[in-house]
Amino acid sequence: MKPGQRRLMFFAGAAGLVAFYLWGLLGLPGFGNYPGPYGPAILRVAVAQTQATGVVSAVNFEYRGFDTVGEEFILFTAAAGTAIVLRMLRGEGERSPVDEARDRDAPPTSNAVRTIALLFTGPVVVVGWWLASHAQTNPSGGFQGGVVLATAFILIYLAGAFLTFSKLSPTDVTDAVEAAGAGGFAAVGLAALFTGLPYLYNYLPLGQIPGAVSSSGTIALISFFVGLEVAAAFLLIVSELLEQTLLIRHGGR
Amino acid sequence: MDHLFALSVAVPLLVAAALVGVKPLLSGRRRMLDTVAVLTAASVAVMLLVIMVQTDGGDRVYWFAGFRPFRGVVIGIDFEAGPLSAGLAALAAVLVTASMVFSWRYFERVATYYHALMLTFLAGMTGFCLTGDIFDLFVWFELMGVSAYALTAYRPEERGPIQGALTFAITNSVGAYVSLSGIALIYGRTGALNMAQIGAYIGRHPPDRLVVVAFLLILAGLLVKSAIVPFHFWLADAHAVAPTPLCVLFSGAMVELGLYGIARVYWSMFGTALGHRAEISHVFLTLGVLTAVVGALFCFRERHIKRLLAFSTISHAGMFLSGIGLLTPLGLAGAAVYVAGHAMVKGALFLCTGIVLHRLGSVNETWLHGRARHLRITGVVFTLAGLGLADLPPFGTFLGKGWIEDTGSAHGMPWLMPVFVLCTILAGGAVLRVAGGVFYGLGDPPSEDERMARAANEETSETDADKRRTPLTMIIPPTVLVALAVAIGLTPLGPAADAAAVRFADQAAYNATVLRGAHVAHPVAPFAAEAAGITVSDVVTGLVSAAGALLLAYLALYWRRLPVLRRGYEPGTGLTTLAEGFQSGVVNDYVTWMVFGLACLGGVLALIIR
Amino acid sequence: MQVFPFIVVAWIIGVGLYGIATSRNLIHQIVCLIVVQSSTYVLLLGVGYVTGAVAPYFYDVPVHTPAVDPVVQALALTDVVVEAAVTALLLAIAIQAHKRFGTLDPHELAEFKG
Amino acid sequence: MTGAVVTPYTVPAGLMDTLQVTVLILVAAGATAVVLTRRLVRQVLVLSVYGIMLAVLFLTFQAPDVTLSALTVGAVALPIVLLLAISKTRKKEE
Repeated sequence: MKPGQRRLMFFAGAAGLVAFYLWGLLGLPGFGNYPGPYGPAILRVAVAQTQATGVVSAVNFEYRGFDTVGEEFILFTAAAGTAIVLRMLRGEGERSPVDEARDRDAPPTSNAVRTIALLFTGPVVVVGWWLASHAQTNPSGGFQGGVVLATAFILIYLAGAFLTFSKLSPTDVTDAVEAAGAGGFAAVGLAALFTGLPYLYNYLPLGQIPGAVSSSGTIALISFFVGLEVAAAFLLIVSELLEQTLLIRHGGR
Repeated sequence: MDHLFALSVAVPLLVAAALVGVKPLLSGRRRMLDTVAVLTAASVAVMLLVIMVQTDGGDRVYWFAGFRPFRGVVIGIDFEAGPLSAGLAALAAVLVTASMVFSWRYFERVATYYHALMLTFLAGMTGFCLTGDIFDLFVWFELMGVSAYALTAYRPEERGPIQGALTFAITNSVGAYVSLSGIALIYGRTGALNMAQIGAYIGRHPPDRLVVVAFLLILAGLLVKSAIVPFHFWLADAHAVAPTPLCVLFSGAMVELGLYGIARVYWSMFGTALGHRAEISHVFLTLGVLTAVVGALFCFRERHIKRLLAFSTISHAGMFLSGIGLLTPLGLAGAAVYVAGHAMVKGALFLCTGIVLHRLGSVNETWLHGRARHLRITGVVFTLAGLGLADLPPFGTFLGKGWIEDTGSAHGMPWLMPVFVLCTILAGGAVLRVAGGVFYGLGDPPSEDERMARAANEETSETDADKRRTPLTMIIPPTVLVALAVAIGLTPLGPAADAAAVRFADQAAYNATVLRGAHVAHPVAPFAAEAAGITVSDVVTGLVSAAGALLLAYLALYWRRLPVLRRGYEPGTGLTTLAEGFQSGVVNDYVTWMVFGLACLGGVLALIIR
Repeated sequence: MQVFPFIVVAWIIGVGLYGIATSRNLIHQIVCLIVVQSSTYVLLLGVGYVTGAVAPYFYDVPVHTPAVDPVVQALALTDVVVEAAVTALLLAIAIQAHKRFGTLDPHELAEFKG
Repeated sequence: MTGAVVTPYTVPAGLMDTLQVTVLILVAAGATAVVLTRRLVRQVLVLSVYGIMLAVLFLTFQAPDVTLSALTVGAVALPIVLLLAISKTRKKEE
């Protein structure tokens, strides 16, 4: 198709599709009138059943925990896929066909950036850790915590050279952590089967006080594994991308 | 044990994680890696087959974390398995096993990631088949998708894969997000994600615009995945470039899973609510027949063997959709058996193509003409599978197609049979033309099409093993698959398949099973079970298709030597320019077609149900 | 106000699809895909909203205070992860494409169709 | 629980409506801006701003959890990955 034809066809189709979609959307109960019954049913039982005051985490890691297993493995697969696609395979020569960054040197990082980045690293680790370990109480959880933790490593990268970064996150170790995170989640669920309980059954003691850090049984444990998996997966993706960038830069010298 | 439900997904996932986790220990221990992965896939296949047999007497439900529904309100996630869903998942697991055995010697330098991704792909397919929750369906759909995109882009040292992986990933992602919008829409109305609960809720009210819109939007992703015209463009690009063992899974299982999703969504959720059975059936049939014809025509003009097989898959997907779209149990049973038979023969064809690629380094039909004579066993297997694709009895394919045609005739659509026979002849003829030309050197090589030749020659060998012989691990899987295709045709599947289909199509029974834990062995179906057996007409149409395909292959190979045809034009040239226009390879075009197709379908559905 | 959020949802998905259909650069196209997906978050959270209700956290409010639907929030969280994963993988493929063919234009890439 | 419990602080309905409408308009405009920005680096910055707007919208939708994710992913993680990808594919002319 020529761009003109395509544009015409797209506008005809999109006008129809958006109109059709809107037609359906207007059949929803108005905004702010969520009818239930799923949400109210969960809200009624969640705190009592799980001792977790963060109901979203309870849904994510318990009621719909199996979704989250799939979700973690989507991330796991994406990290592995990124590695597969970007990793140098045999036959891919030292020279890539398009070495467009040949005459461009990486700008040196200024000392100010280094210092600031290093100063931030500590607090960022603390925040990430706090988020990953408070899924059951506050709006937080392994996912957000994991991303924040991974950011800490990127700050280290900003502060120093790639060398430091790759020393801190050798791919094999990152892989292992990622696998431990994703696999650990699946295994926590599996452990229930050995006692005849259904997959992902919350078999740990729930604690007495709703909202305490030690409450909620497997929810907190799963959140921890998710934090591991997310941090490692994100780190893996970033380091694969960095490796590509850096290899080109070094090749240009 | 019902825990098999959870294990069939959790085990491949855990093994995938473990393989990546201990990656450094496995470097240089390729055989161990292969063994673990093959055993895992095979054990999943066994588990699913057990589930399939166990559910023969009635569907079973598994509640994750033990959250059972309370007064019809579901707060957890369930797996619901019947013979059809478990059977399809088992089929996928068998194909994964076969293609992993095949890659034993095929890829010499694959790393751990290849095995891990194959296992997550398998887990995604299993979860997709078994789940009873619409959002969970989306999650496994995405896991399947992400694994498949990565595996398609697996050989980045070559030119092709990247482009095919990109069109594949972008079109399928757009489809998935449109589906998710549909899920959110239906959730906003019903406040439920469990398919049975949604079906029960919307079934109590007359259909309105929201239900219609949600139905089409949810179908969008599934239509893209199952390569229905005009959402099919990505499939040929992706197949042409994906590693051959993966093509087996794409053609044999992934496309069919999309169709299964359509059937599941229709019968578990929207069937009762939408009503208008005849009109909706017509919409499905129109799409199905259009897809079957377009796929068959494109298949015949193709010279790149993997693309040729991919277009044949599109044609078959159209026939499967027609079977489902008849909206009767026998049509569904026919589609199910047809899917199983097709998966076996198509898998065998792809694997044989892989052997040719391994030994001769090309998939260009013209170049290969007569050059594969020494691959005797491969030639025999390929030819047999080609005959199976042309629906020769007793391959399982003739049975399934026969039932679909019988149902069509019984419901006032006798034209379905000739159309199907024609499509089968075109696709089967193309494959048999390849078989005769490449493996036996019959007739003249087809004329060179410049673009096709360029594309096909770029497909250099994927392997680096010793090319002088075909390893046993490469020839056994296709042979076994062809044998299984015959076994499907010879087993008296009729009553069991029909009973399973009747249960699948009975929304009331599904609701009772999931929401009230009822054990429904013999539901009061809205349909009477139709007699499913091997009729004379099934055998005759099968024979006619196969004979027609052979004749067409003969004509295609010898047409230059036949006085009558000599002055005729090259078969299929008229299509070439048209095809170039449609199959442009530009992802923007494909997405535009999707939007346009959805708008048209939306218009039609809106007119039907107002 | 009853329907305004949903009109915005339809607008976002339409704009995102427009971007994908007209884009001449893969990375731009991938970002447009992110926009398409962002419409689903807005829709999910929009359908689960309850006027005047609190967030579903009972750390410092009594347990039976009316709250908005926690389920859609869990779904949106899953959705965010899926988005991040798919985007990363697509970018990796796009980088490879650029490395092989020296272009990110879908039209030029189509020339290299397998 | 006794009377000592603090009643949850709620924003008056009219104010909440106004806030939500404003943010929704900003989000719609943001999405449009992301799509129409054809220069890559600038587009990533716009995307980052769009991520922040979405986060604010989710806050007004009473979804603090999703807000946090939208911030970490939409405004930080994705832009980082995108910028890396762009720097990898940057053409020479810059």
